[in-house]
Amino acid sequence: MSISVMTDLVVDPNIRGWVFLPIIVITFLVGIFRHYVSILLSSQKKVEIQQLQDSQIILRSRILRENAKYIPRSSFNMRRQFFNNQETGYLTQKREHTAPTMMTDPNMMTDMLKGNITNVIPMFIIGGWINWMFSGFITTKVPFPLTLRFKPMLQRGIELSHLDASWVSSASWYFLNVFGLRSIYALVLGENNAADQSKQMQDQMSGAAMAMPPDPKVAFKAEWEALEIVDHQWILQDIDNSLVDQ
Amino acid sequence: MSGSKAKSEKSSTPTVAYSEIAVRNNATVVEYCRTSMAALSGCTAGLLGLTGLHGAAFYIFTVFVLWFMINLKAGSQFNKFFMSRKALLTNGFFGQLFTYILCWTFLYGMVHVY
Amino acid sequence: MEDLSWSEARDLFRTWRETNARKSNEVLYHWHLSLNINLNKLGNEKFLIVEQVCIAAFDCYQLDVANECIKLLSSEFPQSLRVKKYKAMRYEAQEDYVKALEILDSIIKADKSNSAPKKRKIAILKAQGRYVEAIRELTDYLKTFMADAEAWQELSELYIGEQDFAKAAFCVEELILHNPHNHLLHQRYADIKYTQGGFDNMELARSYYCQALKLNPTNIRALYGLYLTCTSIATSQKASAQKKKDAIKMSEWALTKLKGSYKEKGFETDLESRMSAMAIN
Amino acid sequence: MPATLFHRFVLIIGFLSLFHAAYSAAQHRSFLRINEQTFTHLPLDIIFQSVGSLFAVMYGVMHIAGDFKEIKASADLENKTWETYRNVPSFYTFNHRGRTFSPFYIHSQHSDESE
Repeated sequence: MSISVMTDLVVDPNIRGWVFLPIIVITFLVGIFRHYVSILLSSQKKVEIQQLQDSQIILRSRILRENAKYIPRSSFNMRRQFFNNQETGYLTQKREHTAPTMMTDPNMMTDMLKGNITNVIPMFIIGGWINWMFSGFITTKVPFPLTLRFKPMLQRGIELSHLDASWVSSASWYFLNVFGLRSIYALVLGENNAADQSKQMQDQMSGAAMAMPPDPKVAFKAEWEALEIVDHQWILQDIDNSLVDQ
Repeated sequence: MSGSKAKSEKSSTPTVAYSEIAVRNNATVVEYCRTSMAALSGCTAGLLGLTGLHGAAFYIFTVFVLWFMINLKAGSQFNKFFMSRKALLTNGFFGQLFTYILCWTFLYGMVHVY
Repeated sequence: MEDLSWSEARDLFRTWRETNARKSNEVLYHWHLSLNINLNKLGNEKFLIVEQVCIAAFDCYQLDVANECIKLLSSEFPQSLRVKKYKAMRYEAQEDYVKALEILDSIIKADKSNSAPKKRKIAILKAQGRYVEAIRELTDYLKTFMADAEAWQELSELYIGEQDFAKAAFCVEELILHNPHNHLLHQRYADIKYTQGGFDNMELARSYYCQALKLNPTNIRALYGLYLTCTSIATSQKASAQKKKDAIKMSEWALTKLKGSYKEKGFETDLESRMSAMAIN
Repeated sequence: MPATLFHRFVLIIGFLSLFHAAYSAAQHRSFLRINEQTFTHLPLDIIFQSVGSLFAVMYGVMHIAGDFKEIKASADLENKTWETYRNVPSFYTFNHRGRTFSPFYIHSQHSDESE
């Protein structure tokens, strides 16, 4: 690397071929690879029937709240009674067992582990490897002026106090890529990619397994409250006149 | 939940109901165009060797061009597909800035630094 | 049926899948004609189309086609429970319900939260004509899968078959909650209420016919319904004089609309006499 | 209007042209550096080529991205009838009367009777 302190820095073109380009290619390919590994590792989430029921009831009660105005008052009251009745209502019932916490549920542990394996660990390993392999290079220059505050962010691994802040070191170039390529992945992988399709086929359509509330009691309480204060207004009250007027 | 967005739109305009699937489909299409536009215009900006404010101006220019192209694609029945033109322009203004900067830096580095 | 190229057929199949159209014969026709040969060009949709054809083959009792589809699916997804369901459905088509139930039970055992085999079991009860049991099973199913609009829909149909209109109306209310902008559901609800009869139900029916018309002004059935409910309210003894007057006004409005839409299509008919033949007293 | 071969062609040509412009620009820069001239701006042909190919690629992408769907909820419902709406594939039963039209079905029934 030949650094001559002129008005502009002249960087050896070999850095382009052997540092700058490899970093972006490696980051990109690792991202693609990680995507497919996470597909391979992702397990069919076993949904407890109780959890499923809870999520469905919350969904239904929310729909009831939102669209209550389309059904007659008596029908609405009937449904609210079912959900909120003091003794037998679904949302007010007593549950003896609590939701499985992080420590007691082995499934959650493995899921977390898998998430770590596919997301965090490769980033560190590849990051460390790149830091070791391509350390100390100036790779590029951002095409806009930056204040000195950005120096530690963009020039990780280079300690040159007189260097302009818009130069980027190899390690920082890697991190820029990690964050910047995210939307490119979405472009390459997210659009109707075959992997997702076949996954859908295999996941056996396990109903509408929505986002499970972590603790049904809290969610039920909130839902109960929200449903309790709904003021039912039937919007079809005056529909016949408005229709004829049209 | 994914449905909440469309629902809130429904409540604000009670007379017109929007199909959630179609709204989401259109949003994905626009997002796809936006990301590719940001990446490509970033590449072009780097290629042209734009620096500083010129690059920012080029970004704004391409955002407007994209908006114009979407208008062209939607054609005369614009309201059939989108709620408002203005929201389409303003919503994703800065969303893809990072992609743009990365591509800009990348091609600028490739072409002009070495 | 006209002959389509494979890409046109694929698009047609997609719309049929999305609209739930039961065009089994047509599906099989196009399958044999064009899609069968171009299977590998279909890309992502390949197996969705194979599934569609498989069901169509059951529907038309062409079990050799169905077997072919199942073979394709199970070679691609050997462990999939979803494919196993199709094997069960083959036995269903052969009316070998014992074997079908065996397979379905094994699927449920493997995955308790899987809704599809439970629905198939209910369909088997329906096929055997055991409607009361089917209703019982379906209500049981709905206790868990409360937000399943398809199941509510099916339950309402079953209740109507048993002439339990109040419960059918409840199911349709549930559907309206799920999909409040669908004019068909409002019309259906009004149909049920009209069939139930009685002054209050008539008024409800009228409101819902109005809503259906508001959502889709071309819904002729709702227009007919509106006319019938209004005349029935106008002749009812319970209605106040003001209500009767309103109802007569509305029925006239509906009638002119109806006549207008018939005229648009170029039909000239004696609508009033037909209407009076349809009305229930 | 769905994506056609033409759009893909435009996309690929645009990409190649963009790449070519980038390569030319890099060559231009190294040429200047060897001759120790200062860089003021790129040659006009490279500028036009790159901007033109950007628009070409975008034109291709716009069409390949997919079509817009009508967002009015009633749009797809207006032409639907209750018969298709009530049709639920999960609850199909197959022992309907239409089955007797299948040649295979009659055959199997005969064999049932002969047993």
